[in-house]
Amino acid sequence: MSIHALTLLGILFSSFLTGLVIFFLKEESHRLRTWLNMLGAGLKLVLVAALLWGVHEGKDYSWSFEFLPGLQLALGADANSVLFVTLSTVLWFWTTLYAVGYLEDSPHRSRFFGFFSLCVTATTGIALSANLITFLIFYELLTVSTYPLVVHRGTPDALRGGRIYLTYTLIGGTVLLLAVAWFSRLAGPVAFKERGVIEALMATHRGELQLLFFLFVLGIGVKAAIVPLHGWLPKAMVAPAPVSSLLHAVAVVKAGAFGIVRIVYDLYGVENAAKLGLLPPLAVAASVTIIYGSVRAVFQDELKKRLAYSTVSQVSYIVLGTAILGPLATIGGLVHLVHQGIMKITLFFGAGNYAETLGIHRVSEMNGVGRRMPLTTAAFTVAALGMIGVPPLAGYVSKWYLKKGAITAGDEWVALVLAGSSLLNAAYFLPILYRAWFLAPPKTWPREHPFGKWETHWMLLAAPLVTAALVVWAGVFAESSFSPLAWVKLIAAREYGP
Amino acid sequence: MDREIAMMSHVFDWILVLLVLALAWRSLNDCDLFRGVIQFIALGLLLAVAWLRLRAPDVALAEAAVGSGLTGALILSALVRMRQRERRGVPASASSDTSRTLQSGTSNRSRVLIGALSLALLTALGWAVFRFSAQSSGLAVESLAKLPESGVTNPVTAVLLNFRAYDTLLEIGVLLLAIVGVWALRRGERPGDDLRERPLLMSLLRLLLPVLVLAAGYLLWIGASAPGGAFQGGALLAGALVLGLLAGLAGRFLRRERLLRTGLTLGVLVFAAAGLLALWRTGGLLQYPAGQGGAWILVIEAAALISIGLTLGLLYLGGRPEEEK
Amino acid sequence: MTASWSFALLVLGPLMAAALAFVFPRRGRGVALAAAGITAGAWVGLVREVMAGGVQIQRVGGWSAPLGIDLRADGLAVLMLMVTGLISGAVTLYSGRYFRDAHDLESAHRERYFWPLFLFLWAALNALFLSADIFNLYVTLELLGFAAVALVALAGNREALKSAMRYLFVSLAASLFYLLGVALVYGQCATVDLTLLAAKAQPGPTLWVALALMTGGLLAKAALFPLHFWLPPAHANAPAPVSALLSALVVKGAFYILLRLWFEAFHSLNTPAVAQVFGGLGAAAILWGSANALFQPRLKLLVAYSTVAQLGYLFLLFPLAAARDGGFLAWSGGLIFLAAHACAKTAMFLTAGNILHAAGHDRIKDLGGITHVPPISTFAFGLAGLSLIGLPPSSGFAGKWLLLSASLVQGQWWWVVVMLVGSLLAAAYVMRVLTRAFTRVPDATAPHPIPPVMEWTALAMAVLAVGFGLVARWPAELLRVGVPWP
Amino acid sequence: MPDTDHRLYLVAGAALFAIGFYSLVVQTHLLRRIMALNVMGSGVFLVFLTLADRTTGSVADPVPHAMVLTGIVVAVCATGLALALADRVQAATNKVDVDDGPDGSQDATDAKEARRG
Amino acid sequence: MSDLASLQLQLAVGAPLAMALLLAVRAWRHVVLRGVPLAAVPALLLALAGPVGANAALPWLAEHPVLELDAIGRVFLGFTSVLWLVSGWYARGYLANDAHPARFYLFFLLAMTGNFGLVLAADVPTFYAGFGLMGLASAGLVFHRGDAEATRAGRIYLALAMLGEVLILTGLVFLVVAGGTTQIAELHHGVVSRPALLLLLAGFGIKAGGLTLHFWLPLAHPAAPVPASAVLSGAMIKAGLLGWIRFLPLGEATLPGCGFTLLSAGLGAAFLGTLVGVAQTNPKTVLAYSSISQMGIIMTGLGIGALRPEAWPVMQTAVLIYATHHALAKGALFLGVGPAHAAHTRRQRILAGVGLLLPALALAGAPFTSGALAKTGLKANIGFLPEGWAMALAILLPLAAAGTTLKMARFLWLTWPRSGQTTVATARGLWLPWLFLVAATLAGVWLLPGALEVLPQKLSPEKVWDALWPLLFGGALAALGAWLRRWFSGDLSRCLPAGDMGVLIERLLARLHLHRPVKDTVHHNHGHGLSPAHEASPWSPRLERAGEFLTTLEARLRSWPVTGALWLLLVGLFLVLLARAGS
Repeated sequence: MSIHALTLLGILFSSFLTGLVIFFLKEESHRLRTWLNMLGAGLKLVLVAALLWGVHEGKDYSWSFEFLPGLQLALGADANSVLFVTLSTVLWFWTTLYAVGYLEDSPHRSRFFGFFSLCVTATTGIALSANLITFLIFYELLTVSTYPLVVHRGTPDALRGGRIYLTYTLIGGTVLLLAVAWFSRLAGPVAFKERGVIEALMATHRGELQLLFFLFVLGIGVKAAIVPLHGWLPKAMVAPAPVSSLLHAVAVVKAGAFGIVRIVYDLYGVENAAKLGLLPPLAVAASVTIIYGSVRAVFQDELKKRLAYSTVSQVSYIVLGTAILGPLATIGGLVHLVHQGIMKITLFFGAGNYAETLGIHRVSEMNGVGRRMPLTTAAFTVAALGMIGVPPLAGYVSKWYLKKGAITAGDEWVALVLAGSSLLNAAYFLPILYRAWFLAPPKTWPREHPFGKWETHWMLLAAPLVTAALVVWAGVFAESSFSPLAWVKLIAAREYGP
Repeated sequence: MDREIAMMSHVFDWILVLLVLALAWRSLNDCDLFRGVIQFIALGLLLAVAWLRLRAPDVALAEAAVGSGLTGALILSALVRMRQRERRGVPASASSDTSRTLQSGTSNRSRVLIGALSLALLTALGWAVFRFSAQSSGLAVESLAKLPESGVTNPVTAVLLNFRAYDTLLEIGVLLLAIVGVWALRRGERPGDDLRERPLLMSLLRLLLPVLVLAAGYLLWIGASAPGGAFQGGALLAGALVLGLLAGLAGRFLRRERLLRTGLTLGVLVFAAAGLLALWRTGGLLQYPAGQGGAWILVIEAAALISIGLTLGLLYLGGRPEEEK
Repeated sequence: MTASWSFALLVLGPLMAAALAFVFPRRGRGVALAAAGITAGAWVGLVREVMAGGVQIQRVGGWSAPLGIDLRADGLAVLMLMVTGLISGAVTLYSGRYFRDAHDLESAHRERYFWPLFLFLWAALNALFLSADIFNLYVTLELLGFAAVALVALAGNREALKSAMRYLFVSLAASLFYLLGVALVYGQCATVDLTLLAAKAQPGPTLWVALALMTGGLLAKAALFPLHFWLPPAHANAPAPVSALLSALVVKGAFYILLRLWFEAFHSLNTPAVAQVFGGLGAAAILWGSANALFQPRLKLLVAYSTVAQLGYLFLLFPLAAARDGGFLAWSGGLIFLAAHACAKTAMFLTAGNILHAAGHDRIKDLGGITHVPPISTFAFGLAGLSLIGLPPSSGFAGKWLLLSASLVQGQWWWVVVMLVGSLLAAAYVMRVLTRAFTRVPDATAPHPIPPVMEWTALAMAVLAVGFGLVARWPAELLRVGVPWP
Repeated sequence: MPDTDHRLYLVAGAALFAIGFYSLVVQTHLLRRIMALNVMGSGVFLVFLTLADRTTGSVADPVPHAMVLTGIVVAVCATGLALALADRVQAATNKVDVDDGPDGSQDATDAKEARRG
Repeated sequence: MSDLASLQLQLAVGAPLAMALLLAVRAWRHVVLRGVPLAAVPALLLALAGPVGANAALPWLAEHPVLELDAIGRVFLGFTSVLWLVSGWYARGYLANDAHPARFYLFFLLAMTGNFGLVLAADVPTFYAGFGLMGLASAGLVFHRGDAEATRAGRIYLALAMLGEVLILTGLVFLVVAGGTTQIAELHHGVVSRPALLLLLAGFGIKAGGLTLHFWLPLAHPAAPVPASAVLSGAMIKAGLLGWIRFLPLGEATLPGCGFTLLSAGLGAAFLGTLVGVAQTNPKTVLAYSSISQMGIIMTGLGIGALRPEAWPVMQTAVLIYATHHALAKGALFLGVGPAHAAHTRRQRILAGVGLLLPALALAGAPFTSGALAKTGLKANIGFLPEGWAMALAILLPLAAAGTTLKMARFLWLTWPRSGQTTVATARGLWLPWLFLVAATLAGVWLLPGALEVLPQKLSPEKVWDALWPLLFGGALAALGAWLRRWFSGDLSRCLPAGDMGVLIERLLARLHLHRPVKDTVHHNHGHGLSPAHEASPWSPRLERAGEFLTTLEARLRSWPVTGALWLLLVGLFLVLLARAGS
């Protein structure tokens, strides 16, 4: 068990063990629980940093354990997984901080933080999984660990949302299980490799591989909220804010997108996928999702539902990036994986703050909220502008690369789709900003919590500000040597060869 | 000459078989349950005759004593109990009176269906049975060949307590389990009218009980060489116990609960202990040391006799002797 | 040498303990714990022997096969013994506290008679898994049946007694079917030993009828789909530890004998058509059981119907394990699934017991807000549900994965569909209960406190049901010892 | 013993088994069912002993005899347990059958009313 | 040279940005409020004295240079910085008693940063960044007043601005891909593909108020506060023009399609502006429409350049002169509205009148004014056109000039300082910046490098007549209009509302009820309190019935006859299968 394997396991188990311990903590032991949470998150952050540095230096990280004859539970850290694991760890740290502040006096917190840590373990597991079966295992673990979070409040509509979420994800999981079983029958136990593992099969099993790809996308598409399968996402908005931010920005939806990235790049290899003619339909599906998600978002009055639909469309940017052949589009897609994460999490933190401090849930109630909570709204604005793609923020960078990639690859219509969707993004974000800044606040807020000196609980405030700063950093310093974009260029270089 | 004997035995067999089948049908489908039970007991006896006809004396003995005697007694006492409860319970409205009509509760349509299917089952069995070869010695040759090593001369006892001793051990376990199950279920009540007032019957009993016990011992002893053995002895002992219960003589005995429970478990414990001892001595479970087979078997059979007798007797009681503290 | 001691202690240990528990009623729990210790020791010895020296055979009484009875321990038997040991150990711990709780005379009586009956059941199971003689299997089946019926009747309420009576009738009739089959087999082949039968059995009307009768009897005892009617009321109305034993082990005993018959003794008679019929019945059981489980008002009835459904998966073993390529894959998958189901079902029934104990009823509709009640039990139920549905990390998944790959390798894709639909339905009825855990009922009645040992045993079994999947490689190796066909 | 008699007894055994099963299924009264089970048992034992009697030697095959003896003892245990249980059932339900109505409809009503209750 | 110049470049763009950020710090706010006009000074100095060709690279941002000053940039920077300086200065006085000055100045400074950024941009991302920032920030300015009209105008402006930005970004991406580099200078080596051309035309057309894309302009400019509308109409509208100049391959390839669209759109805009502008009652709307027509005229210039690449160098100077002239004149007119309304004393009224008249005349192209200079520049190059077009343009351009004169008359009529005006607003701080701008309008154009050579031809008599007759004709039309006014009192603007096409589009959207009027109703949400866990049956009625069916079926299975039958059937089934297989 080399030091590298230990780092991998450390990353995985730091949140898992804290989660287990928290499960059995009594409800009243706040301090201990907060301490444990922070400790777990901090430890994981340190380990991920070490991993990042290690992979950068080219060290090889891997660990495997044969739990069934011929079946290995394998973890590994290639460039792709490090990107996702860094994103999820950083954002998890801030989400935990936020969640502690948010759930200040609500019941069942031990249960909540237990599942919360489990959920992140599953996400890091997905990120670090080095073969298909491990990916499937953590994929299903994610479904199970997020369900209790979605229904945390226990209200009838939370339960309905949870039920719908489960139906979608379980069916998706079953389809994925079928696909994985079938694929491993074809190609034996499959480890993710840089340019895919199916060269040998290309000649003989064309039809089968195409059908399998459809099954994979169907299975993972549920979590990546591709249009026909996205129904659960808006419904899952009944969850408390830290959960929805986790779901949308870091865990579930990202796991779906990352899954598709894995399938296209590390299982099929993007050239093989193109040869099989799989990319155009995926691109079409992603585009349909982008447009549909944005259009639906425009008409949602509930803030979190609007953000949910915006996530539906934003995640499909990543899928679109993967669906277009060429390093530029890949860079665009993958860097959007990070950017969308930090932007969306800021928006949800903001939404959470508004709900928690002022008790407002609807866009129509957000008049003059900028005056009452200037800092949160500032963060919200930065993230919203980023989402629209206003330079020099993060969103612009990824859209820029996506468009360049699309055009170099020759499908102009994708550029138009992106243009259209940026417009729609503006259509549903700018009214919010307008209301926040330009309209006068109402006399009394629905349920106002005074939080003393700061506009809201310091934890609730710190998180969005930090992530907003991240948004600006990822955008402005995109070209510098140490930024998500730089790392993604490294990935693209490895994927597409010298 | 032997041709007439063969013809006579052939007729006898036919008569016996027809009687058995008629009794079986009538006992189960007779409209009056009491008459059915009586016919059931008669069926048991006729079967004992059939076992004799098929050269199985040991089994005939057991069948007569246990198969029809004890089972018949059990069912009769159960019938009486049920009728009393019915009369005490809901008068005549809901529950169907066991004695009156043959209200079997299943519609005719399904009766015909089941009848047809049973016939089909019968034909299938017939088809299979007809294919059997007339002569087949089965394991007779091996068992007779190994009889001398078994320590007993009666082949059935040899099989029961040596060759397939493991079966018998488990079977005695079943016996103990049955009595434990019955005690878990019910509290046994003493049989109703106390026979003590009837001097004639009591004097008969006082004479009969010692003879029965003696006969049981004899059967145990003779089992090693001739038809008999623990089960048959046990059955007699049970008969004695039942008579004792009926006569109300066994009251004192029933109150000594710890003794009763030890008696019941004696068979299993001794047999298992013997098995382990044999394993320790010879390295094989229930493998009696060479030459001592007979003695070991006798010890085991004695313990089994007591347990079987007590168990079968107390089964008649139908429940725990009396309220525990 | 130690193998024969293991054989002896595995059977006689619990048997003698049962007798002692009957003689000394008040010290039943102690005797049971001692028996558990002895059995565990014996099992470890046996496993070491089997792993080292392959199939162990013990000629009881020193007589060789046709005349005497052989006890045999191959991979399959050892795995079944392990499962029995684990479940019985957990039930011993659980029942120690379960019966002591109520202080009235009735429950004291129940506790006194629970221990002997339970130890008889354990002895019967051990004897059944070790025996290689079909008549001896009859005796063990009877021992098992009587103990199970008596335990079900122990609950004492109206429903329990009626279901116990019905169970007794079915059990006795099934045993007689089986015995008639044994008689015909003995008449034809003059031996009742499994290994010898494998050599002697040639196709012929007698053996066909005999095998049909035996299979009919055993299917009734294993409660496969059309003949499952007695199981749900019996398992639902019995006391919680008893239902766990019944669902996890007793019904598996009959299935084990069917495996021995069809894959060892009469494998020459086994044909693809027959295997497909078994698979068909299994599939019907899965769908029928799960569908019914969705609409059951009571939690224990739901879990009982789930047993009917999950048994269906085991019978998928017949069509899949018979084939040459991927056969062993299905064989090990099916049996790992059997073990996973046993652990998961035990956890579920023990949790149901806890919930019944705490909430006073187990009507699913009114179980709202059970989080105030036993959080650990809810968590255990959730974990067990995970394994039942077959979600990845759990052992249920490992079993299903092997069955899935086997059916894909052999191209029998319809079993894949059945299995996946079954998992989804399982998810539906498990979630039906779990969502109750999250409903927030404002006026949840104060829960009756549950003794911790009862909760922790349920959780331990649930964790085993999930964790077992991670070490599934070892049982797969174990099953390779003495696998019925090359 | 000419083999015709064996076939006669074998068929008789099969007939007993069939009659027993028929009555077990058709009759609803608990005692009748218990007797039906005993009759089925006797049928099996008849088949067993007839097969044992086909030996050429003077003594029949002792192994089936032992098996039948065990069978008889098990049968009587079964009867004892069944009768005790039947008595408890009658005490609890005041009925002498466990069929709950002609075609088991009783249970359906139980289930429905339970679901509504 | 390089680091000083690059410092100047960075300062030009950085200064307004730094001040905008400082605004956020409450302590520094009042300092910034006073120093707003200074933000434009570095840019003005750079424009006047900056060395051409200087470039600045921000290492941490990107390797290649980000900002660069070239000839075109200098001209644009010139008038833009002047306008921003004057407006900033004017705004200090204008917003003395405004409710949210800090918010206005924040957007004002951000828009200024964006504007300078896009003018000085050396590579495409910076250009687009500046363009985007300016677009959004200026929307803030439009929204500033906050009343219903400002909100409506702001929303439309924002929608169009976003559409423009998106089109431009896509177009730019095409260019970058074709050109292989993001440096604007080297962009034109590759041929510009059709979609890119279309996108750029439409994108910048929106900003520059192209024919069918102009309807946001007459709504937005008047709705914004005066200094903002001055900058909007003067400087920001020119960004579209700069975009065309930078990115269209004018002078390198003949672009027939593009050329003709520009020509026809330009002329159409000119006449539409006049037609609708005259009917308006709000003076700022009239000015807005005059901007549309002026930009139309400039577009014709670009059209000529696109059709005749060889004519482009000359045309370019003419266009630049015209743009500068229009920016300054329009700015002056917009700023003049304030003082004109607030003129009390007679002296003030005369001053205001003269102040308004001079830029109006210049705009109308009166001889010896910058307008005349610009117009002659344009007319001189008509010769390059194919004959049909040359003829048409020769007639239409003077008519357009006449139209402008008509609009100027209308504007002066509406804003002429009448005696007895009692307005509360004391235009104390407004006069000086306004007058400075008027002076710049008169003198400024002549400072442009190419302007002086044109001067000699100006003085010949026929040139003077050419410039004069459209003026007279326009004046005659104005007199006729004023005379008719007495009989015909209806308000024309009702049938020709401001924002013409925009109104049509709004009605269309309303019918599709896509465009929800802003609802301010506050719904009280039921909060996430404990709604009673009413236990609706978890199953839909259909499933309930299925449940019933299943239970009855299960119960029937439970009966003995059925079980017995099934049992025997099962045994029979296995027997048959075994037999069939065995035989």
